[in-house]
This record gives sequence, structure tokens and C-alpha cells, in this order.
Amino acid sequence: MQVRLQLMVVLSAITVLGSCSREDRILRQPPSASNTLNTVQISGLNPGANLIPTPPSSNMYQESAYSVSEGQKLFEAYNCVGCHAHGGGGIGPPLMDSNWIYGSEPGNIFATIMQGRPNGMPSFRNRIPEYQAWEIAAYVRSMAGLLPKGVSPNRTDEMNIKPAESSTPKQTPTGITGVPEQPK
Amino acid sequence: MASLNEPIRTPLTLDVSALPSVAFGHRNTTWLANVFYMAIEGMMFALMFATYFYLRTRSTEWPPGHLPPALRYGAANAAIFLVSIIPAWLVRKRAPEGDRRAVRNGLLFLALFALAATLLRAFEFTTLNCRWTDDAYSSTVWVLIGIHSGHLLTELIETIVLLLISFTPKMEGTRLADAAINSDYWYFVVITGLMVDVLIYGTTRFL
Amino acid sequence: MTAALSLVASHVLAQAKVLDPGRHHVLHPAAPQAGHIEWLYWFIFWILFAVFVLMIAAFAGAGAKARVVASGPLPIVEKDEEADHRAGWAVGSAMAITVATLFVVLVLSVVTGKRVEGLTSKNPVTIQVTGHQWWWEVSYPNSQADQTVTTANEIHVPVGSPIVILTNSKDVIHSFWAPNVTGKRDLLPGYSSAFWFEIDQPGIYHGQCAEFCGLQHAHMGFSIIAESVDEFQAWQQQQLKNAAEPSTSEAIRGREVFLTHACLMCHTIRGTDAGSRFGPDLTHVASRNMIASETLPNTAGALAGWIVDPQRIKPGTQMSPNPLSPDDLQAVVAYLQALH
Amino acid sequence: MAVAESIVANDQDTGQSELALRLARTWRQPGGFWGWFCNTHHTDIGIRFMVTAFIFFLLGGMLAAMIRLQLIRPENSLMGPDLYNQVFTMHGSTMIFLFAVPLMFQGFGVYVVPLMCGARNIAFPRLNAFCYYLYVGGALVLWGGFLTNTGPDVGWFAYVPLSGPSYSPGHRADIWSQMITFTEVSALGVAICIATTILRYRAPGMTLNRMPILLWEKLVISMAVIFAMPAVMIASGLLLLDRLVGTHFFNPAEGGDVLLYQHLFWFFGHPEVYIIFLPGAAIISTLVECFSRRRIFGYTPIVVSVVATGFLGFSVWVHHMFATGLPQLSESFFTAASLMIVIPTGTQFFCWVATIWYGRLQLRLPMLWCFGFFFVFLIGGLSGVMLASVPVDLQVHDTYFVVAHFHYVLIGGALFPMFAGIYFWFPKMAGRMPSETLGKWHFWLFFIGFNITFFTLHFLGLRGMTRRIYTYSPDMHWQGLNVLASSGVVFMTAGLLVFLANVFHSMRVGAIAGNNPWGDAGLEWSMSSPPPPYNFLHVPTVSGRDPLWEDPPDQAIVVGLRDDIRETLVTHSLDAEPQHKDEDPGPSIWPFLTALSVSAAFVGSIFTAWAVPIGAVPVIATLIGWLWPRGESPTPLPTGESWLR
Repeated sequence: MQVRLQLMVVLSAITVLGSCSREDRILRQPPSASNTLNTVQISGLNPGANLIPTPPSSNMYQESAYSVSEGQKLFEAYNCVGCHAHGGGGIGPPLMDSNWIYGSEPGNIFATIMQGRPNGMPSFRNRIPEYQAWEIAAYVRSMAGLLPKGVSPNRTDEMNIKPAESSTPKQTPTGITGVPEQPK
Repeated sequence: MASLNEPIRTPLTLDVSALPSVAFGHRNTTWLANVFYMAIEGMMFALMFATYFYLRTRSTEWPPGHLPPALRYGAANAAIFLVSIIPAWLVRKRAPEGDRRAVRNGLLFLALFALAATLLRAFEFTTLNCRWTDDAYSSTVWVLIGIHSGHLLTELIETIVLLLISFTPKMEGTRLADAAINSDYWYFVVITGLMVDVLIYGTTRFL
Repeated sequence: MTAALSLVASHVLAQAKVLDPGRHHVLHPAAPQAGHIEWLYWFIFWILFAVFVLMIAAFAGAGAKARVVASGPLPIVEKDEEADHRAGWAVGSAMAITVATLFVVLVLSVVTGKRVEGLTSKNPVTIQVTGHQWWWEVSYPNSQADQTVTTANEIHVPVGSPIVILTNSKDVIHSFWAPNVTGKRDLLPGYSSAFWFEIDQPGIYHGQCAEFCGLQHAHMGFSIIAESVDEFQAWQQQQLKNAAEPSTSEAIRGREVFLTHACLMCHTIRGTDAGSRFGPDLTHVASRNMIASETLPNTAGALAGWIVDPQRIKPGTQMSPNPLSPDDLQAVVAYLQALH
Repeated sequence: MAVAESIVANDQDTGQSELALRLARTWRQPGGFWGWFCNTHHTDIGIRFMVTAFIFFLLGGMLAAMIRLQLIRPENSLMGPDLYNQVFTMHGSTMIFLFAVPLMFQGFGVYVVPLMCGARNIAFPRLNAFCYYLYVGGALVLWGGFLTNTGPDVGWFAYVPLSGPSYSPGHRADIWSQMITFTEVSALGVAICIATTILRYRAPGMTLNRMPILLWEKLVISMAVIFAMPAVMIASGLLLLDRLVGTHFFNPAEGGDVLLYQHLFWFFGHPEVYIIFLPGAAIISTLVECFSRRRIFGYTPIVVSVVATGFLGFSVWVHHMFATGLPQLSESFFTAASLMIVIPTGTQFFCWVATIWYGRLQLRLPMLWCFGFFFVFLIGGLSGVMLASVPVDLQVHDTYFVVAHFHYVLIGGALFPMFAGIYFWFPKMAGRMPSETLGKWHFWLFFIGFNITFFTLHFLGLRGMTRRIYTYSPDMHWQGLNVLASSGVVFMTAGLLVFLANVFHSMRVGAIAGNNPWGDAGLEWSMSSPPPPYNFLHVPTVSGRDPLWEDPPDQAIVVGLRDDIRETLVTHSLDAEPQHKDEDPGPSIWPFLTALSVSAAFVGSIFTAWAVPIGAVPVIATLIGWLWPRGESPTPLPTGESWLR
């Protein structure tokens, strides 16, 4: 009897947690989709039929705490802090507020990193591997509280310049919104 | 089986029917368990105190970049703690005599003091001059006072429950002993509370 | 693939005057420090061996003497003052011997500890070792910044002079350990400590991280290359130079690929625009025997495999895969192999 | 069924069937589905603890087999680093927190201590039941996490910063920390129950110096638990706060310190070793006495040694941290303290030899396991002397040499005595004898397999193989020794299968055991096997250290305890004079419900801090439900005169 009950508890726990990819350590990246860059849309307007394929598996980085944490590490390693500070902004715009000039969806941020933007944001095409750009994009979103708390990084082993991403309240993005980005 | 072959034993007897079915003070088993419990909690406090001083050796400035916590509510709370020993002592003294009225009154006052201390504690948090996310010093201060608040809250609830029982006819025998043990635990909360106060208000100013 | 790589590795190792792996051993000292410890080890070992034999003999003797074969419960042995008295003497003397033995072990242990730790000679070579997930940053600090040598994973030291290692860690706790040289020392973030050793015999001594530090703890090796003072100084002079200018057209193209791809985001090559400190300094990468923290031999094939798909060799490593075109890849490898 | 049998047995002994029936009715535990969760009798809870812990031992053993399989060849791709790190962390955490302490201290202690004391039940039976459910909760959290890819991957010690928020994203390390809270609260609660039982529930006449050595050891362990476990709760609690609410205890950049965690952890971690080893030593002392057929030699030195071990255990924690580079003075101090531990342990060994030497040795199955313990633990203890020496430790620390050492001490000090104890008390628990033939197969298979595996690891350590590596290069030439080490697993697995077969077989068809099949001296052998729900028909009195061997035929029994309520006798802590009577609170569902709500709050707190205030509501509600007085409360009686034979 007791065995059955314990089994039931375990099984229900598995069904609840098993559906969640928060804990995946994505160590080997899936084969790169080399053309994703050009498929990310900045605007919702398309000539003709909407045949542009979805960037593959970008969501997998948004859902994995490990990937977001890697993004955080890269944000430091690639000196993003040089312009954006730790999200507070400097030479570049702040990333922890609600104002998203070029959109707040992962694809938008990915495109921003890859293509660069006028007035200073360089293009990191070829410099940053695509999966890392997705990881950085996921991290940038966590800075504005756009990721679930279970995925967002907690405090780092650095000076605490700002509250941890996991305790940042969710922002309402302004700027480019409503883009039909990443149809399911 | 073996017993069948042995001569029938006629054991002596030890008659315990006259023994009391309730004991006060150190003879009570719950009293002993309470001592063990206080040893566990005391160990936790001791380790947190050690943590506090250990982290202090790792910092040149203490408190690092904060004003020491403001004294107001902390001092008031310390005073309440000291005064509250009186009803606790009363309960502890009168419970073995079976004086239910005195126990009820004592518990009532104890509950009121505990409530006052808990409310003041809430204000105390606003005068710490730091948030727990600031640095290691702030974290230690918050956790020290937080752990103690947990004990305070537990004790408040326990006292209220005992107070409620004391309005029923069930406040008798072992319940009276429990009320007396509750006072011991309150002493523990007072002593640790004063020690925490010395640490976070005293050592930040005078050491 | 892995098998092929390891075959290549062992081939290269055979050529590169590497220590015979059979001698990678706590009890094969190449330094006086490990020598003292080896002596202490054997001393304690033989004492304990004698204790072990005596104890087993005592149990066997007791069992043989007292043994009774019967299945049901036996009657109880009556009280025997005489036997208790004799047993008391036996246990008492055994305790006395134990205490005396432990005292000897304690004294020798403390004395050996002093001999291992005490710095006797002057003019040491000071080396700063910084742990990273999962590689070792090695630098030879100098008061003049341009006289500071920075390299990774391979520590060149002169034979016969004292070496002081300053420890530090960039991220988590690592532990620096070369069994043939001396005991281990943790690299703790927030702490810097120093210890020293001296190496008697020239050779290459393997070491690895001994404190669990995450996904690639298993592949965090380093080596200590002990060479004559002349060789060491020549090596140091070479390391101080900026990176060699590529001479072949392929290598020139390789440099361009390096500087226009992800490589420059993490690595430094002094004398070029690549200046990031996130990964190991590659200014003289071709002068090293191994790459990827002593995981692969420094050959063209291994280098190419490492650049294209490092996550296959060290899953979780900070190095990102670089899907370069075959031509680009070849060019980069050619460039890196020219960085002597 | 067990009740009926025991009544018959008691009838034969005393001819007082009416009393037996009344006691059986009063002390009856409820049956049925909900009744199972209401049970508060110590023999039932003790067996549950042991069975559950043994299941986790088998699971932990499977992980060990996976580790050995992975290391069987260089560059094996059976497991990647991610899974391997989870597997070895789970192996260590399961064996220490879910198996060794719960079985050896909690399960075994809860079962045997009240029987040895002559008590009708353990003190605070509801707290005891609560601790069981909480332990199960912690175990399910850890294994639930592992099965959903959220198994901790930071080692069973979870050193910061690796386990901190910066380097362990997600909830893996949180699961580990909360599992610690679960199991430690459980161990602390049981420590209170056991210590109180020993100090207050002893049979009249069982003064401190007549207490069986096993009770002494359980008392010392309870004290060690009470003073050591808070340290790990603080360590894991601060880690959790760092990870979840952003405190900076272990962040060097903000004044935190990474070594602080190690101090806190090992201040618990080393006493923990003795918390695991002392129950084993207690079993050995009991068995050596029984099978040497004479009073144990050196009762006083052994008791003093046990107490000394308990104290010294707290003064050696830094020897786990020699490699951090501490000042030499403190290194010397901790070397000396670590070496000193040998003295009390050596004393016990010498006394055991003397007892056997001047006794009448009967090499029955449990005693065979004792001899296994002597051999294995001796090797482990001696290599421990090497590790106490700082220079040697610095060389072999964190290598397979240390792995070999602590498997020799832990398997030697806990597992061998555990099997000895299981075979010894199996007749009491099951009412039937275990098979000696199968038991001997079990012993030799396990003993040989164990030594093949773990003796080999010493050599791997000396050849430089470090711990916790998921693979190694073929150039290191470690494969041969690893294959040898892994091959021992086959023997050990076979041995365990034989053991399981023995247990299931003997439970059904073993020879009927009777009250005292081994002819032992302890009070637990005076009642029928398995014990009736009231344990003793008459609470006994005691006039010597070995009651069943020494007591005169007219040894007094206690009368005057009521049989219509669950009355127990409370005696003086030191001289065991009867003092007053307590009422056992009886079965209740509330401990289970409280454990459930506490578990929910603990698990919830991993995901949001709000789980603490919200989860506190049901916890407080169930606690009030638990403690609220029901039925009629006994009134104080005039103090009676104490009496002692």
C-alpha cells in the first residue's frame, strides 16, 4: 500500500517537473541553422506570403537556466558591459528598463547583436557564434524581468551593482511590439 | 519453551501505582526534550555568531559602508524582553501549585509582551540601515535577527495556544507542566534576543 | 575519433620527452618536497603494517583459542578475576604502545611538514597560477609590465632553483597538484596564498586539478616542464616577444580569419588586435606541447578538431564551436602553428 | 497475527493472559490504510526507517555501479560529465543522508533502544513518526529531482562557489540544500526521542553504570547529532539564502568568504563520520559479548572511549581542509587531534580482542560479520592515521586513496556491523531465524568483492587518479586497476542478492526463533519475537549490566501501571529510580499531516520565498491539531514514595 502511494507521489512529481527544460545543460549545440539571421523580422510587414521560416530552437535558450547563466558569463566576457554597463546603460542604452528600441523578443535582440544598430552598436556577425548570441539575448531579456524567475540568474559572485535578474520585476516592453516574430 | 522446565518463578514486585502521573521541572520528559531543543537552537545561534565574527575578520571596515542600526526599536524591544521575564517566572512558579488563574493571567501577559515584541521587531527591520542583498555584513545582520524573529513568532503562537487552552478545563496536569516549560523557552528567546542585540547594536558601535 | 585522437596523442607524447606515465606517482618524487613526503609515507606505512599484522594475529589467536563449535546458546563464562587482571595488563600495554607510536608519527609528521614548507634558498622564480574553469593561467610577474610572461597550462621552471607559486582563482575552487613534485594546494577565490618547491631532475611532470570544479574537472591538466637554467632563460626571452609575423600566405590569411571570427573575442595574441583575457593567451601557442589543458597534443589535426568542435572533446568547455570553412580552418591552424 | 502469537508466548511465561489481552487492546495500533499513517509504535516506525533506508542503499549502490562502469575504460562515453556529476553527487548524498544515518542511527536506534531500556514505547512517539515522514519527504525530493534532471551536481559537500548562484544555475543545488534540511530535522527529532528514552525510560535499577554499551553509544550519538547537525543546517541554509534571495555570505566580492562554508560544513561533517561509525561499534560490542559468552571486558574504558570519540569528533574538522593552506600551527593541532581519535578506537579494539580471548567464542553468522568488520575497519583506521599526517594528506587528499580510505571506514564501520546487526536482531523483528548458509555466502561474496574494489583504489590514488573525474586519458595507464576495481562490484552485487533472498526466504520459512535464540543478555530478548505492541507484559527491573544472564529468578517486576490507558514509567536519569508515570499519546494522523505540510513548505521555498509565509499557515494549523489536548487530562496525584530494589 505505502509503496503504491510513494510511487504515485513520485510519478506525479515527474509529470509536473519532467515537462520543464529549465535544468537542461545544453553542452553540444544542435546543428547551426546558418540562415537564421536574415529571417528575423524587425517589422511585421512582408511582401507576398509569409514564407519565412522560424529561427529554430531559440526558445530552448530562453527556457534553460544554464543557457541564461552562460549568456550572463558571455555578457561579461565579450565586454558588453563596456557600453551597456550591467544593464544600467552607459555609451549604449540601458537594458534593464522597459524601453526596447529594436524590440524585446529574443529574435529582435538576436538580430540586434548580429546586425548591429545605428549609433554605435557594432555588428557581431561572425564574431559571436549564433547559439551564444541566443544565450546573450536570453540573458538580456532576464535583465528586464522578461524570463520566468526559475530561469533568471540570481546574484553573481561579483560586486552587486544592481539587483539580481531573478528579483527584477517584469517590465512591460515598449518600442517595437506586436511583431509576428517566431510563429509557432 | 525453556521456561516450562524451570521452577515457577515468584518474582518480587515493585508497585508504582502511587506515583504521580505528572511531573514538573527537570523531572518532566518534555522539559528534557525542551532542553535538547534549546541546545540545537543555541548551537545555531552560536554558529551564526561565529559566522558574524568570522566575516568581520574578512572586512577592513565594520559595518562596511553602513551606519550601525538605529537603536530606537531595538532598545525598546530589549526592555520589553527584560520585563516579560516577570510573567514567565510567574507561570513557572504557579503552575506546579495548580493555580490555574495565575497561570492564565501569566500567559495572558506573556502573550501580550510577545505580541508587542513581535510588532516592535517588524519596525526594527526598518532601522537596520541596510538590505540583506547589500553585502555580507547586511546578510548576517538580517539572518541573525531573522532567525531570532522566527523563534519569537514560534513562541508567540505557542503562548497563544496555551492561553486558549487555559480557558478550557483541559489546562490541568501535564498541560500545566507544558505552560511552565513554555516559560523556560521564553527565557531562551529573551537571552538569545539580548545577545543578538549586543551583536548587531553593540559590536557595530563599540568594538 | 576519440580513439584516433588518443593514438595521435600517445605518438606525440612519445616524441616530446614526456615523463613515462608509469612514473606519474606520489611515490616517485622528482623534487625534495615529494621526496620528504615519500620517506614519511613509507615510514608510517611500515609502522602501520606491523600494527596490522599484530592486530590480525591477535584476533586470529583469540578466535582460535576461544573457539567452540556448538549450535545452541552456550553457558556463560563465569567471572574470572585472574583472567580479567591479565586482560587488563594486555589492553593497558597495548594502549601504551599505541600512544607512543602515535607520538612518533606526530613528531615525524610535523618535522616533515616543516621541511616541506620551509623556504631555504633565496632568489626564487615566482609564478602566479590562476585557476579558471577549466584551464590554468600562468604568469611570471615582473615589476615592468612588458617583462611579464603570460602563458597557459604549461609551467616552465629552471631545475635546481626554488619556485614560488602564488595561487589565485578567477571563479570556483581549484587545486594545484603535481604528484611527483609536492602536495596539493587549493586555489581559492578571494584568497591568495604561496607555496614553493624545487625540482631536481629535468623532465615533464604532469599535474591536474584535484578539487571538483564543475563539468570539465576531469580535463584540467597542466604540466611542469623542468629544464636547465639556460633553456629556461631562453624560453623566457622567447615568450617575452610579440607574436611572430606570419610568413606564408596561408598563415597570413589565417591571421585574418583569426581576427575576423570568434577567436578574438576570447584570446590574446600580443602584437595583433586580439586582446581579450577570457581564454588562454595564444601569443606563443605553438611553443606548447599540448592544448586544451593537456587534453590534446599540439598537432595540426588536434588543433583543427579542437577549433571546430571543442564541445565534443570537452563538453561544457567555455570554448565555442567554430564552424569554419575547410580553407579558413586550415589557414587558422597554419597561423597558430607558426606562433612559436 | 504477531499480537496473537506473542500473547500465547506470554501466557506460557506468566499465565496472565487477561493482562496481556487488556494491554494488547490498549496499545493496539490502528490498521487499514489511514491506520498505517497513524502508527506511532517504535518497532513499526523503526522497521519502516530501516526498510526505507535500505531501499535507498540499494539505489545508491546502483549509482556506484554506474560510476564503476563509467570508469572501466579511458574516455568512456557511457555518461557525459553532466550526468556523471549528478550520479556521484547522488551516490554520496544518498549513502550519507538517506542511508547511513537513517538506518544506523534512526531506524536501528528507534527499534532497539526502548526494548533495551525496558520501555513500552519510545519517548515522544508522535515526533518520532513525524521524523520518519519528513525523512521520506527529503528522500523523495532528492530522488524526484534526480529523475527529472534536477539532481544536484555539485558533490555531496556542495562547496561554494561552485554550488553558489554564479556557477550552479537552476534548482539543482537548491534541491540538495533542502534535502539536507529535511533529513537533518528528522535526525535531530529522533536524537531528542532517543536521548530522552535513554535518560528517562530505563527500567528501574538500570543505573547509568548498568546501561548496555549500545545505549551509551546511542546517547553519545544523539548528543553528537544535537551539536553537529545545526552546523550543516546553517551551512546549507546560508547557501540557500545566497542562491535564492541574494545574500552574500559566500561572495568574496562583497565581504563573504568561501572557506566559511567549509568550516561550517566540516564542523558537521567529521562528527557525522562518528555518528555513522558509533552505531556500528555499538553493535559490535553487543555481539562480541553475546558470542564470546562472557561479560564484555573493559566496560568502563569502552564507555569512556565512546564519550571521548564523541568529543574528539568535534575537534578534527580542519583535517578535511589541509590543502587550503592554513597556518602550520593549526595544522599541527588538527594532526594531533586526528591522531588522538585512534586512542579511543584502539581501546575498543583491544577490549574486543580481550573479550574474545578470555571467552568461549561461538562463530555464528552475526559474529562472522563482526570478524569482517575487524579486518576491514582496521585497514580503514590505519590508512586514516596516514591521512592525519599533513604532508601525506596533501599528497593523497582528493585522490582515490581517500576514496578507498573512507569506504573502508564507512563500509567497514557501518555496513559490516549493519549486516551483523540485521542477522542478529532479525529473529526479534521477524520471529524467524535467518539462514546461516545463505548468510555465509552473502558474507564471503560481499567481503571478497569489497576488498577487490576498494583495496585497488589505494593504488589508483597513489598513481595520481583524482576523485570526481568522469573520464581519464589512456596515457595515464589507470585502466587495468580500474577494471580490477570494477570487477569487485559483481561479487558485491551477488552478495546483496543473496542477502535479499535470505531475508525474503527466512521471513516466510525460517525456523521459529523463540524469545532468545542467541542466548543474549539484553532486555530485548525477554519478550516474544516479534515484540507485542506493549513490548513488556510487566515493565522489568534490572540488577546488573547483563539482565538475562545475571538477574536472580525472583527479580522484581513493575506492577501498578494502568492497563486501560497507555501508561509508561519515567525513571531518574542517573540512578533509574521510578519517579512518575507518563501517558503515551497514542496513534495519530497529525504527525503525517504536519510532515506533509512541512514538506510542501520546504519544497515550495525552493521556487519562491512566498512559500515560507504561505506554507507556515498549514504547518501551524497541523501543529495545533497535533498538540491540542484531547480526551481527559490526568490530574496531578500526590507524590508517592520512590522505591528501588
